[in-house]
Amino acid sequence: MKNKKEVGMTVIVKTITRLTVGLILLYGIYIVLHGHLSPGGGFAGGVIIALSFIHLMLAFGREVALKKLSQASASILESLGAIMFLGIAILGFIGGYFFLNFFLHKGKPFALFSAGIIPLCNIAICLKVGAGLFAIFAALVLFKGSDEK
Amino acid sequence: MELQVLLLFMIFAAIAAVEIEDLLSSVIAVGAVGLGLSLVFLILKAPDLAITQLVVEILCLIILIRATINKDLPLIRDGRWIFNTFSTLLFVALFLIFAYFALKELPIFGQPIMRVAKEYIEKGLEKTGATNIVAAIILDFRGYDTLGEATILFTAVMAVLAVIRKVGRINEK
Amino acid sequence: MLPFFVIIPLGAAFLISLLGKKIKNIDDVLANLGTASLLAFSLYSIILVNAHKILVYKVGSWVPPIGICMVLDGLTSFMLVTVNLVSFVVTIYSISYMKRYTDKHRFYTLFMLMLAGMNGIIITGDLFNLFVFLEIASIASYALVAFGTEAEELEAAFKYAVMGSVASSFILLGIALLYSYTSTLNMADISLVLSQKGTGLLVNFVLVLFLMGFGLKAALVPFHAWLPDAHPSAPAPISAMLSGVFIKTLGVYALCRVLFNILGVSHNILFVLIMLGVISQIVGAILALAQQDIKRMFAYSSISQIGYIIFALGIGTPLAILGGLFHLFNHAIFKSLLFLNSGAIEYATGTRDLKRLGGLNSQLPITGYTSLLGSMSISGIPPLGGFFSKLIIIIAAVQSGYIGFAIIAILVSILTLAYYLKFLRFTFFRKFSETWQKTKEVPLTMGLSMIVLAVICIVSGLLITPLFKPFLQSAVNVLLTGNSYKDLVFGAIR
Amino acid sequence: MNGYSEYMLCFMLFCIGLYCVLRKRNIIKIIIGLGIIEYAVNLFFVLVGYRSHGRAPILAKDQTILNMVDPLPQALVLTSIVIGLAVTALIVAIAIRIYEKYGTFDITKIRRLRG
Repeated sequence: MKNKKEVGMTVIVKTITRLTVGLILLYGIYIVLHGHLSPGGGFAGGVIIALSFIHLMLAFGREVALKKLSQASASILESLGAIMFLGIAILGFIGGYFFLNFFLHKGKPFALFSAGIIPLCNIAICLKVGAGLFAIFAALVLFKGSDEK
Repeated sequence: MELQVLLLFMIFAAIAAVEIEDLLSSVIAVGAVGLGLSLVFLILKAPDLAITQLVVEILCLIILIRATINKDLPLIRDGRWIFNTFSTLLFVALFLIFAYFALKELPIFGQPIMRVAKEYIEKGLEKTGATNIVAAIILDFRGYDTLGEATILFTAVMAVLAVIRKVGRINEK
Repeated sequence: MLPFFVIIPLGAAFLISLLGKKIKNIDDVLANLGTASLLAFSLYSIILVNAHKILVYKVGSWVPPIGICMVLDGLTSFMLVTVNLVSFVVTIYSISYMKRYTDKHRFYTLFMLMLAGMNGIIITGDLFNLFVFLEIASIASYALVAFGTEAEELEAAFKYAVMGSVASSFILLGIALLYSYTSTLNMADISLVLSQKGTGLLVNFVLVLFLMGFGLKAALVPFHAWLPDAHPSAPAPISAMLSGVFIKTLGVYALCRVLFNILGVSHNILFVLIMLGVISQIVGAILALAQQDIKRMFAYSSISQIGYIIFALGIGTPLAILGGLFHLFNHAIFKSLLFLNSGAIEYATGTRDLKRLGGLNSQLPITGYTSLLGSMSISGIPPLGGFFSKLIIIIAAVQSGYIGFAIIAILVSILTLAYYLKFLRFTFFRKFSETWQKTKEVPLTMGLSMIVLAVICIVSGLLITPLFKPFLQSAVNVLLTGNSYKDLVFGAIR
Repeated sequence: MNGYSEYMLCFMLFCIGLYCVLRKRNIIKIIIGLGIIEYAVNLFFVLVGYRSHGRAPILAKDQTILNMVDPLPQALVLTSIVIGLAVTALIVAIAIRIYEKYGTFDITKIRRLRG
């Protein structure tokens, strides 16, 4: 940490981060997609995805992480997730009710593509949660960064 | 039995978190409470919650540590407001005694009434197609709540971004 | 059509946050369109209530104890009209006022989210759903209080956020206890189960928790410490929203719904409400008298007027409830008018200190005369609206035998007149001060919104005339029906 | 007390958090207290829905499960956890700004407002 040029943590941490960050991301996506079959769901998965980016930011410094997902695009993704979720809710009106699970065939139980709107909602929530929490964290860290200088 | 032990562990960790003077240790002690809670959720057969609690706990810890660390904080000692402490303790004690007698009227632990929940368990799969009943509830039966939940997170993001602005007002001149 | 009360503000909020930075002025347009359409919908809801008496909307077509339902009855539509009327005027006002702040689109986003939260609280028929929307509104308001990001504003927001979160925890704990006892979350269903099972100590405990929680949100006196800091710190439109409708929706409306329609009121609880109301009246009025900051004075005045409303509801006779709800409407109108006036004064002169102001009436005629009207209405000068509502409350108190409290209410009303006269004299009608010679009248939209509210102030006395009385009366009836609310809801489902 | 000890322990946790919020002077400690209150309320909700020897509310293939725990409180607590996270994030943001403006986390020194 003494060397100012070196951003982020030590080489060991960086190497391990490089190996694990993809796995964490994948695990988050898995949890989101299987939210209607097994424990987890959009929220937990979204937090895990956000954590993978936060992991990057902690290990490599904020520039690297923000290059992968900038704050502005996180903000846009978040709004998109929110609108998507609201849109799914409004689409229920085609069946006559707000928030109706409008798929007539709910699919086979235990299959990945089943349960009507539930997986779609999970994806929307995941987008929202992941992008939103990353935006919060980036805002807090960036604020602190500018504070120290 | 292990439930009581875990709960006692959480209580001790909470007391530690409240009373330790060093802020970093205090934050870590809260992390212990959160992890204990995650385990308790697992024992209480709530795997969804255990996962969520765990990841949220990690995130909370990171945020709190970012807020507290790197600041040369002077130790803040509580003043000797004896009257204040006494009245707070009195209030807490009264609250606990009142709660003790009120809780007697609840159904005993381990035997919930499950008036509405029966419907979810019996008809959940058939009506929604989801095998995870909790997912079926949060996204279908009570999806409107989850819309509110998602909105809360959105609100929090907007709120943090609004509060963190450097310049709030445009100067007149 | 009921879900639109939530869909419109939510959709507007999401769209504003998405497009606000890219397209100029789209935030003004979207926010004003949103609130205008909400006002239209809420006016239409009066007609619906007249025709059907009660409407239940099943979200996702799930029958209520299983799913969430929305309920439209007299009280709901009354609150919807109040909230959306004030919010519409406030958004018009914000067009010019918020130019002084950075990040206007974020302001509008949070504003619409707060509005969505309030509308959600009002129309929901589910206890946990009420909590969720209460949190949306609260979190948005914490951030809006700190919107100026100056030291005082942050401090006030922190205080407010901590106390608000504790209040929310109390409410959630109460909901958890009720859920364990009744095993359902639908308000009507809880009421049904409670009437079968009987009420004991547990229900009283829940009641205390709710009273603490909602009382904190309503800033009743033992729990009022956050309000005099938080309300003045916010930007003027937000102060108007917070004092005008926010504390009434989150505090008074939610408390009424829970106490009267779900848990059922007993004599003791009503007496507690009366005592809380009377103490709030006295403390708020006395503290307001000592203030030098305009907005702080108004904030303390809000505590005092909330005291009137709670006092009236605590008396519990039909006439008293009528007076209480009527005063709620009036207070929403004139308190938001006064806060908008204080914002206009601050906009024109840059200060809120009574000692430094003076003789502004010739410079700011619109602000001056509208605040004259607002002040006279709140102090109960006939023939303005505030006079009638206070008169009804006092008559009702005398009728039910609370003569001592009625005298206190009259005395507090005189105190109110005193501090509003102080405000008017120091700002507008004192000797002309040289400092403010160059001040200009505020922009058109700000003036327009103040005039609209002042006109409503004048005509709101008409609400108790036979022509408009059904509007108030249907709201009163909902509270009077008490526990048979459940029969109405279940009747509407079938 | 039999059968109610879990509830009482949970309420004690709630009271520790309450004591922390009411009594402590450090902003971070107050945030911690709020967190503990949040945990206690969530825990209480889940305790209320537990059924002795119950199973998790997830269906398995080729099995009919009769003794599931109450799934509704779990769904509600999921929402409540998110609310706790949102509130914590916002309050931490405000606290960081307060630190920047006043240079301290001690609330007795942050008293620019009267009353």
